[in-house]
Amino acid sequence: MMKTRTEAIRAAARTLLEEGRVDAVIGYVQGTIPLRAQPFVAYTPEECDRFIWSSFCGGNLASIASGRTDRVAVVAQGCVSRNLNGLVHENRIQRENLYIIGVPCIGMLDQRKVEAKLFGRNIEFLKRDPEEDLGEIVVGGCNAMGECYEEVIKRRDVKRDNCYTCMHRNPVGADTVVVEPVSETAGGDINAVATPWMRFDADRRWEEFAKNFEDCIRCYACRDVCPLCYCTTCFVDESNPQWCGKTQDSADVQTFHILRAFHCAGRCTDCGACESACPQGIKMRRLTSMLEKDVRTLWGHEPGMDSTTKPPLSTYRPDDPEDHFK
Amino acid sequence: MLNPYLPYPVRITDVRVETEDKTLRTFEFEFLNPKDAKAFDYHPGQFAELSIPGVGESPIGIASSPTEGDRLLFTVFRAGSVTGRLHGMQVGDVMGVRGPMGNWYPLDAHEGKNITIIAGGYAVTTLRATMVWLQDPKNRDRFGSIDFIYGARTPGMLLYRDEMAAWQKTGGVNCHITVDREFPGWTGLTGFVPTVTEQVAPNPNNAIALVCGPPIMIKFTQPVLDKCGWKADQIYLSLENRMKCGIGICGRCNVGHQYVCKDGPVFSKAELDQLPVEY
Amino acid sequence: MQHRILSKDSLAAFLEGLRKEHVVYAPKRDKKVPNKMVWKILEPGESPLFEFANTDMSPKDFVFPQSECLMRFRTGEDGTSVLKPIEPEPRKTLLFNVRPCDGKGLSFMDMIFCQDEQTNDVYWRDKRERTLMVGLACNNPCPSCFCHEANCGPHSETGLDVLMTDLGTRLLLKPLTDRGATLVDGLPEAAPGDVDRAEELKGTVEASMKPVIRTEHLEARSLMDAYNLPYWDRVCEACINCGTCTFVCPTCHCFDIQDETTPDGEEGRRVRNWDFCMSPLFTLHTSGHNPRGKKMARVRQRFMHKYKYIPMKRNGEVGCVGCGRCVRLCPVNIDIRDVINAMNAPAEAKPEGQEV
Amino acid sequence: MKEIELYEPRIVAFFCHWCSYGAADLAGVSRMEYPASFRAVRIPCTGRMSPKFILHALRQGADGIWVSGCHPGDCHYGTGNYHSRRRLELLKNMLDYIGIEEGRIHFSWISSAEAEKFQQMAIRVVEAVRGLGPNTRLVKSVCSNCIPPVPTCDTMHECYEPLEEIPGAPRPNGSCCGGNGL
Repeated sequence: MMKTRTEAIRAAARTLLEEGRVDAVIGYVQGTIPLRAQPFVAYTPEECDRFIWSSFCGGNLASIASGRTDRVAVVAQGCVSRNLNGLVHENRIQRENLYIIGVPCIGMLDQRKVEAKLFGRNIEFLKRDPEEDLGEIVVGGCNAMGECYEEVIKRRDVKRDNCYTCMHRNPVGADTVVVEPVSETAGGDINAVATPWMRFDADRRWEEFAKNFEDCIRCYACRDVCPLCYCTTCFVDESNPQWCGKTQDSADVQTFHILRAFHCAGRCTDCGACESACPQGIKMRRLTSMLEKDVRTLWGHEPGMDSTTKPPLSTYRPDDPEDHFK
Repeated sequence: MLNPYLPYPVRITDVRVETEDKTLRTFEFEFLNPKDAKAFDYHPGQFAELSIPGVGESPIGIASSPTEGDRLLFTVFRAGSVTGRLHGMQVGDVMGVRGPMGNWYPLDAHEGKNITIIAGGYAVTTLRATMVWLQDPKNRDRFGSIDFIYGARTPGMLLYRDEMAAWQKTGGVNCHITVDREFPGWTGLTGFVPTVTEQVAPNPNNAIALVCGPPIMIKFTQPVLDKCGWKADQIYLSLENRMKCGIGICGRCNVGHQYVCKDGPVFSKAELDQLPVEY
Repeated sequence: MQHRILSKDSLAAFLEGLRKEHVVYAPKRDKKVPNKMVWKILEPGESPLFEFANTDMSPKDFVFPQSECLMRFRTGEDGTSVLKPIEPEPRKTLLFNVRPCDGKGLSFMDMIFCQDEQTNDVYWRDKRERTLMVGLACNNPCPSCFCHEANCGPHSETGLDVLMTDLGTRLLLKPLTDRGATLVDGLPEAAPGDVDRAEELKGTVEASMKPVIRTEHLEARSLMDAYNLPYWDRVCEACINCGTCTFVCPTCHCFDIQDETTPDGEEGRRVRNWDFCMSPLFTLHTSGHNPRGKKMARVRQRFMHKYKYIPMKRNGEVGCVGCGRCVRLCPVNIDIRDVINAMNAPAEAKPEGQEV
Repeated sequence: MKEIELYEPRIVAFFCHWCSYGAADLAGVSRMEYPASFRAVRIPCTGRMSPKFILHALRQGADGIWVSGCHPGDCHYGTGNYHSRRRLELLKNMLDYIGIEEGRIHFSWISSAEAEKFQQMAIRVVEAVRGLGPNTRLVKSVCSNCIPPVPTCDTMHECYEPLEEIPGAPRPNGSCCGGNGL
């Protein structure tokens, strides 16, 4: 019988540590509440038995591996493996210190969407998740009065936005792939949905943009969870000159989001960690997906497909398009 | 109802360049409103937030002693945006002072004792205040002998040199002023503060020590004091940490459960031994 | 004070009465993010929601806004600029359906913002006294809540002006302060049966909350022992050092003060903004030295502050009300309950050297 | 229409030291007329151009931005303008996408000999921005209406009407919030 992803990850991680090929394995363990998974660094083979794979591994483990100098193995689906490739290119990790445990991914689910479907009810357990694509999950729970429920939810209704249009569900450049590959794309067309505001005029686009980010509380979870954001001092933290005020003024909030997205341009693998991390449910991908679409059209680049190609903004071609230059 | 965030408006009445590299200046302030001067009731060891509208605030130890009357002095090292702007200000300019803040050297609680003061670099400011306070006729007789050990990198980096010379002459205090190395024209002591402390060998009997200086100085002075037989509860240190509110709310200057701005900046060595080294 | 009863049918009229003197806010479902509850003005004709866990953001923002202008200045003709405090807004706010944990949260923060004559935050105090809270007892605590173990509880009354208990078609209102009594004045008095029913509910709900945290060893443990637990090195591995936990927390109160000016520098303001201990900038000295330069030190600070430093300073009161927001919203699911238990666990290893 | 014609836009222009800045000079000494609505900032190379500069200018109230550098292939440093070309193309697309009008941001290649092109470009940039009117987007406002005006009182005490004492209000410490007669 085919091993489940969880079993396969545990086995691979255990072997690596037992054979001494890595010093640590970075993966997920079951979160303390049902629709969450917690990043975890295992240093001993025994700790590997805590690893799991679920539909709520929504962070990005590449950011935990980033900057480490010991030999690490990282459990990585398509997007995370591409981030790791990018980080190798940017010298954040040495390739020889990195072992990618590839996990073909059927897409992550958005806990916000699940919670919205069960609004007002406690979610205490999650079943039938997520080894094969069963097409549905089961969640349930009880209230204080002891009244319980169980509900079947279709996966396709509650997937994370970026997972509908994933272009690389299988890991890229993995050292080992623990289960059979899945179909490479999720079926959705990213180019069709990347720029939802494009059809509006400038005034309306500004309105949509402003509305999209109005709830931001500037906790910087999107920045901190992102494997691309590893600057020692982020531009928002610079004080001399101060590029961006620290208040809740819309101009400050917007400056932060514009520049953060721009700094990731040409390197973003659309992993969706920023949106998963956001406590306010803000859709940062409205900006990053637009930029990545441009990167594809202008320079034909897809981030993280290997660890040697330079990101598009650190290279050039003499015949690059220059529509905006007079 | 007082607004604890509202600085008292003050005018700069004097600016003095203190050191040869011009990184330290002493500013003298007068309050625009006389009633503020009365409200600004402070003790040696306390600090205040120097506040420049449009730039921000910076916590600085008060270099003057309340015994000097209305003279309010701050000696400021040019480091960041507030102190940088302050160094560009001139006599007559108006800015703000918020304070006084924090606790002070517990001199009154140690009446009758000998005092040893050990200072390094520009940390000497609040200890200058203490020295002036101690030498005030009202206070001098309440304490025993006073030893003042102070060191800087070069003679040109010594703060308050003229005053110290005067103290030595008239105040009945023993000043041990040192610079790191031999310098042409320098006839005083040479060597680092810990070495000089070892030579002076302050007697711990019926005495307290006030120590303020860079971490490296404190690190090497401590063993010397230990060797001389000083106990942790005889030694007082003054800490500094990043601050904003200065009144124990905003949360960044804490060392363990103590806020440097409100519970400090003066702590005894015995207290600090029970706290993490987050300063 | 006498309990009152309010039928949900006559709620609209009651709220209309409240609106005469107050701006009434209540938790509503967010339009953009459907699982999110937000504090919004309750418009006339709108009925408040009773079936919800809690808002994603605590109502501390009403008293301690994320960005608050404290002072302003304008450079005068003589070239001097003097800061002047802003004038407070006279409006009164009423928060309807506040969860007891959030009432307790604000009441906890009174202790921080108003400590003594010197530490008396007039901006906090002013808005706090203009904000009334009508609480809604929790009849269905969610699995991430642990208020019953954080000096609070699903029917806790601290900090609220009125506590309402949902009895199905009717609400039982218990006035807790004189202000609260004025609000409910005019409503019919409750029958003893209703009061008993509310007590019974309280018992059922409290019983349904399982014990999850232990703090007895932590209380006895010295500050330095807790500080030097080897556990800190592990918990920080997952943490991304964002500010989510602190910003959603009803008791986190750290802030930053910033000056802003117009491009010509002629006019400006001093603003205070929420700040968070997870940011390296929080403690960074101008010299470049950082007392909490490592991620581990910053993660430790938050939990130590809540469960060791505050209890040491404030007679055992913890800096946490058990609302579970950080548990639900932490991007990497660092669960404060696990951390507390780890802090409470008897030490295995000898304390290691302090971090400098 | 008249009002728009009267309006003088504020434009921040970033000129490469090696070419466009020289072109501005040349246009000047050649007595060519061009509008004076922009403030020139000299940069060592367009490769130095950071998106932060553009956003910072907009935040500070600039109505338009103009970046000009050496023709591709002529960069003093070899490849600076090739790199900035990619960056600025992308940035402009993005700013356009979020609703910063297309006509506010302008880029050009002007060598130090092309005084005439400089003149034409200057006219073109100023007219385009003038046509759009003042920029309100992304502008950081310190003195907007949302913030009350500078008060006249000196102390909080004068600012506040005395607060009513609310005896029942919960005060765990009891000491200062309302107590002590403060």
